[in-house]
Amino acid sequence: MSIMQYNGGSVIAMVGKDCVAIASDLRLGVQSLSISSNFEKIFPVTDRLYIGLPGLASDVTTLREQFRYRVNMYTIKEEREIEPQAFAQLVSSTLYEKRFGPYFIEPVIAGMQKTPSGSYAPFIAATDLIGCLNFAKDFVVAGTASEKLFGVAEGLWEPDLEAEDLFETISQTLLNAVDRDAFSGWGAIVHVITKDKIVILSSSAFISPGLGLAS
Amino acid sequence: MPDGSFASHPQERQFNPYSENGGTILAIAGADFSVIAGDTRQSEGYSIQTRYAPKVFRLTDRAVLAVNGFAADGNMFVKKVKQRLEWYRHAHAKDMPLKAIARLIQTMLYAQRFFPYYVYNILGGIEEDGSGAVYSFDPVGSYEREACRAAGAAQSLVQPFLDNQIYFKNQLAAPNQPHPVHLPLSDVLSIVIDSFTGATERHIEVGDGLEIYVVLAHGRSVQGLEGVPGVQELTTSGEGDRVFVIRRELKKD
Amino acid sequence: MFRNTYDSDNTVFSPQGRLHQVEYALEAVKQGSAAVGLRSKTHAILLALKRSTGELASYQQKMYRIDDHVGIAIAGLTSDARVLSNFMRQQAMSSRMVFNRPIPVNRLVSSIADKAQVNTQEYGRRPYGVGFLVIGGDKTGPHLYEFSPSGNSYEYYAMSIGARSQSAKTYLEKHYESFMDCNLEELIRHGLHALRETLQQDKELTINNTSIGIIGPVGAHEKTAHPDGPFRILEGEDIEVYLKSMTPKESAEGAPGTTTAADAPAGQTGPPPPTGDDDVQMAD
Amino acid sequence: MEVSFAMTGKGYVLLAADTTAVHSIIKVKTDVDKIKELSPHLLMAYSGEPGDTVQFAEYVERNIRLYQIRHTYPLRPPSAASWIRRSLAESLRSRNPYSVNLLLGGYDTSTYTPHLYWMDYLGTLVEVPFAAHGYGSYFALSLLDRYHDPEATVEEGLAVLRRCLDEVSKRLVVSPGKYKVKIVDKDGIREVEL
Amino acid sequence: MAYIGLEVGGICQQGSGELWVRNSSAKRNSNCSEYVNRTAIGLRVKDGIVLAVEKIIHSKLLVPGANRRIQSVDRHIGMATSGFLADGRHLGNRARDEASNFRETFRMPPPLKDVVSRLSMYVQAYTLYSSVRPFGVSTIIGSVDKDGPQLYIIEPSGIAYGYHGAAVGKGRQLAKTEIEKLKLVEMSSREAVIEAARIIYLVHDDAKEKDFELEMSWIGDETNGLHLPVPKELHAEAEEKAKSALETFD
Amino acid sequence: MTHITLTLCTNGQVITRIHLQKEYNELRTSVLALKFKDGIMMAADTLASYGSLARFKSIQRLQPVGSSTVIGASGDMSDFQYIQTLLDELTVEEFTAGDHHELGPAEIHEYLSRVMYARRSKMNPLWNSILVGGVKDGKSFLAYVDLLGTTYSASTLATGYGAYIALPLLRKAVEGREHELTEEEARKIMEESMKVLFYRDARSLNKFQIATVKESGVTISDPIILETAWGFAEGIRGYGAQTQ
Repeated sequence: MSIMQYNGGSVIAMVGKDCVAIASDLRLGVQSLSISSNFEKIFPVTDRLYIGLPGLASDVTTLREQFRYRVNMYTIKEEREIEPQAFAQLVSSTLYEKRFGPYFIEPVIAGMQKTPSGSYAPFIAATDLIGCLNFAKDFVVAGTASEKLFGVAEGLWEPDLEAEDLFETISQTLLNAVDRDAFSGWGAIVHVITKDKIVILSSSAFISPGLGLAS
Repeated sequence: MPDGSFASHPQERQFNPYSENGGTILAIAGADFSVIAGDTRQSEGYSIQTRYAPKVFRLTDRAVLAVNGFAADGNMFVKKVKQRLEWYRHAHAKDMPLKAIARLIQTMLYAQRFFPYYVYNILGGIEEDGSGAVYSFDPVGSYEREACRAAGAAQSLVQPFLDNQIYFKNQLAAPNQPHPVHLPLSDVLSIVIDSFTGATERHIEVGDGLEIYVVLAHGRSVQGLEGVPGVQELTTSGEGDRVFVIRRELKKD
Repeated sequence: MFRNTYDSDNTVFSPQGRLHQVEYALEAVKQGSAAVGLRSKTHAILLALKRSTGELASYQQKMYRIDDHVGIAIAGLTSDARVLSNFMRQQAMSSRMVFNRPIPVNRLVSSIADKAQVNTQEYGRRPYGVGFLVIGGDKTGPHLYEFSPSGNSYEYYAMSIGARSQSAKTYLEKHYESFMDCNLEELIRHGLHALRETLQQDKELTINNTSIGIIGPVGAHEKTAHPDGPFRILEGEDIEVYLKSMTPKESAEGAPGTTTAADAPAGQTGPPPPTGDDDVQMAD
Repeated sequence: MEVSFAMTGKGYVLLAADTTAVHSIIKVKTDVDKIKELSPHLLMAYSGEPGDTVQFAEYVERNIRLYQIRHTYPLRPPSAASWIRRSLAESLRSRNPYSVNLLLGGYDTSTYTPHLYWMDYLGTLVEVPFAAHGYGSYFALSLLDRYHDPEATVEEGLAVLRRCLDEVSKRLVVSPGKYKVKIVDKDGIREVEL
Repeated sequence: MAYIGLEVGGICQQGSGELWVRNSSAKRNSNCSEYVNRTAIGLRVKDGIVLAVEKIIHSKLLVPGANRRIQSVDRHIGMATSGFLADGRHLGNRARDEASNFRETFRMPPPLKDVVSRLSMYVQAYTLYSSVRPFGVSTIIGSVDKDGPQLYIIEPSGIAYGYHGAAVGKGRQLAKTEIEKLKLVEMSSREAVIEAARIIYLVHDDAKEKDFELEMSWIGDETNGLHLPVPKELHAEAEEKAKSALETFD
Repeated sequence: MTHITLTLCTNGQVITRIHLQKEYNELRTSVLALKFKDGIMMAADTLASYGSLARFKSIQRLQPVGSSTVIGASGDMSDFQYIQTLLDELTVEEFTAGDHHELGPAEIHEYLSRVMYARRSKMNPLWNSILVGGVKDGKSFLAYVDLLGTTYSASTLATGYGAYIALPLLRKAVEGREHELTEEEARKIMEESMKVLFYRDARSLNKFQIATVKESGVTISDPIILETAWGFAEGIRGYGAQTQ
């Protein structure tokens, strides 16, 4: 078994109309044994930017702390908030630093990018565990359920979804994908980001009963 | 070898009797119909061997079998199933019922338990009671009847999508409006096409062409098929269940 | 029954160079109810008279499907027919398995003929007690063959075997030149007329005692069937329309009178000609 | 085989660890205390590679103590957990990583809440209502899924713990004989006899 | 019926020591038209072999040309039998097996003499045991192999001789007489076809017997060494000439 | 070349291992085939190598079977020769039947597939990749079968390295134009592809044959020797040892 599957977990991000969403499951396991149903892998970077870190749980925490540190340093030095674009590059270079002894994480980034005109445009990106960036226009996925996420997202996603619809789409995509993945599940959390509001919903808020999710 | 010779460092050539030829199949059962589909690409590694190698086969006027995995095993298996069905016709002067075919397939697969046919089978068709049915099998014959199933290279892409769209998994039904148990044919066809375009988009081994077989129960109208371009009927006798095939192009990259 | 010094086993020639066991086997065929086969440019058909042992019994099956392109009608021992037809099915299937082609009909017929020959030559065996009419279609068109227990097989334009088949043969010989251009319905009518000749005086063809086997494109009265026209057997209600199309016997054009001439050529030493519809007995 | 359990209750955290020291197929000792008292309100049950365990536990113990000496107050449980995790994570990618799994139970005297952390040798850290390490986890976690109550009294908590220990001794081939059980709550740490 | 006491299955020995097999096998030719064909001849000429048989049409319902009586044993070997048709096929199958086995073993086309020697041993074996009867056929087998044109007759007894011209079956005496008149070693295959047709027409007893069909095949330079039916045009020409020769003969 | 290990065991105990070595004469290079207006065309060079040794330089790898089929093989030479004798046996059988039911390319391919699959199922494969092509009854046929019994058909096919180097060229030139291409055009495409193959595949030869099957029958050309020029190699920079 690959180290990428040791703890399990999956993340997906999607683009909507003037909004983005990022969602993950909440499981933490040791191979097939589930340890926790409340292990978050999505972290805020700024008010308009989130990062999801599926992969080895130890590196989830390590990288989260690493990124927090580097973003703080950036903020102090630049005296401004980091933009998603720049952050994606930061993620990429951080991972590539460890090219030959990598962190076992495949980050997913979602945020609202400030445009030259002053408005905000949806931004998503993902990288592999050594920092190869993938800027997608529709959705990005990572983690043990990534194939399933791709499949469902390909079927459900459409361009220009309003925030409510994007929320529904990403939720359905995530839930149906993790239900077919032994290493993901046990609850979910969804973040919908618009230019002026962030909505966070965790599993108990929207999951229908009887799915065998965490109590 | 530095001197360019092979003699001092011979290659061990271990024979592996199996290969994987990509592609994906799926089947969905309706109330009085069944849809069985597969893409037509055959590949090995990163090479596309051909853009048209059928994986879905009409067995009788009421049964269609899709096979996916190692193509040589698959073709041989289908051939053997067809011959067994021919013997059944000789003995009983009628076609074998669907559930009997399902059991036959399990027996034939399990007979090869220790040198298995490396194929995933999905059998679709109409039961004797007129209901649409799908049976899915693993390579050594474990099987069950289901409402829908995907298998093959893009199984993990398609199956959760079908869970959502066919079984309404994770969808809350509106009060007093339970989810339908069976979908109409036109909906099912759209879901099948969406599944394959999705799989083609995200899986390198899926694409080129799509063959959708539709089996209609005896007496059912062709509602849902009319107006579909390029439908071809494959039924051989006039008064039983009916088989149709729809062919579509998929992306070739 | 008359016994002959040279008839007790099949490894002995008679001084006339004949094999009596084989000739007796041919008699077994003549005891079976009649079957008729004929062909046109487009179709080959079989017609057979099914027998029933009594009111309570069903009718004996006379026709077997071998493959989509081959079917047979039998006369004689049904159990022998089953062995041979099964063999033919295996051969047909093996051709499809190995070459993915329908087995050439002539080869199929030869294969059972060769099998039958062995039984005329070796001690401890008996010749098969059954004869076949085989129809088949391939790229050279429809064919009709006769197979007999002697191990012989011939291709014919038309032929009949079984009880009183000579009468049918007489009819066929009289009309065969016209068969080539017949459509399916006309061909079947000819076949029924020929088959009728084999009936006992008080009997007639009914939907219960008649089977029709067809190879060739679907006919006007057929409700179902594949456009390619694979071998199919019509029985019961389906054949009523054909029976109705027959010309009544008295006025039947050119039909030979009410002859029930014996099949065996005069002067032949051997068992007496069959007299009734009795079941075939291995020894009297 | 090493087994350790922990669970939270109303205002306390309960930790239990077996007391055996094993070498090869031999039980060397049966009265080992594998639950370190890191600070007045912080307990740490450790298991893993013999040698690494004690070495690392003492390293943690000294550093937590040092923090208390330097700052006059001890690290609160979340901070302690974070510091220990980082030690393990850094160790993991070093030339000679520690192979130690931990359960960290503490009582936060400023927020009056109990905290329990599950941590493994990879540096995986997660706060949980109950936890286990070793083969015992395969039996205990399902029991705790069913019976754990974060509002349970100490007696109730101990009853649940007993269920876990009983199940292990009943079903686990290599079950340890004795356990040491410790509780941390607002009053500090105390050992409980089962 | 003087022989009865001596008969044991297929082994029937006369007081003189001659195998009874041959006698009774010879007899079958004169009786029982149903499973017999009449005369078969073979000509070995300068550049090839010609085989011809007189095929009795026992029913007018038979499809002309469909029931072939001359068999191919290998690409370059043909055989014609006279006697029981089914026995002839049995022997043909055996001959093909022998040829194929030779090919498998030596990876070359079998010389005729090897096939004949194997086949005649097989035929002979059927005269040895009470459990089998002898073959009711006389066989003419011909080939153009590495040593040029070859022609043999295999008798039911298993005896096999090489010939320049061969005739078996009912009309063999007359046919032999006719063949003996020919200068076979100087003759081309094409000429031989004409002669063969003439002889078959000649030996056929029009008055007493049913209709017949002439079947001919050849091997040689004309066929690229393959055993093939005589082409339609040549066949028609030969038949035409045979018929007119018959008239002059009369 | 392959090592075969025979292991002798008694009661599960390994007594001894005998190591055998089989030297293979390999038909390692490619066979190319395409469909054109009037039939199919197939090409293969005449090399059988022995490891890196070009052992036999005028081996015919294209073989007619009956009057409407041609097969082309790459892989083990002795296995291919065995297949040739099988097919010869088969054609003799068909010939002696003499009933105008000749086996066409589709039937030959099916037969070969059965043979190859049966042998792989015995874990004793015939180590070849074979292309089967032909025309019969107005239908042209082109298909592949290999040591696993895997089969497929397409309007352009290639075995060995040809599947990587020549097939893309063939597909580009042929796909969608199967019914327009003349024999001359087809031959040009074939020669061009063989040339590219020779330049790029180290274990190939600039001597090859082209087989054509049309309704009129099978023709196999005499060996064609390609004119090739290697002068350009001088000017190439950036490969291998020569990096300047």
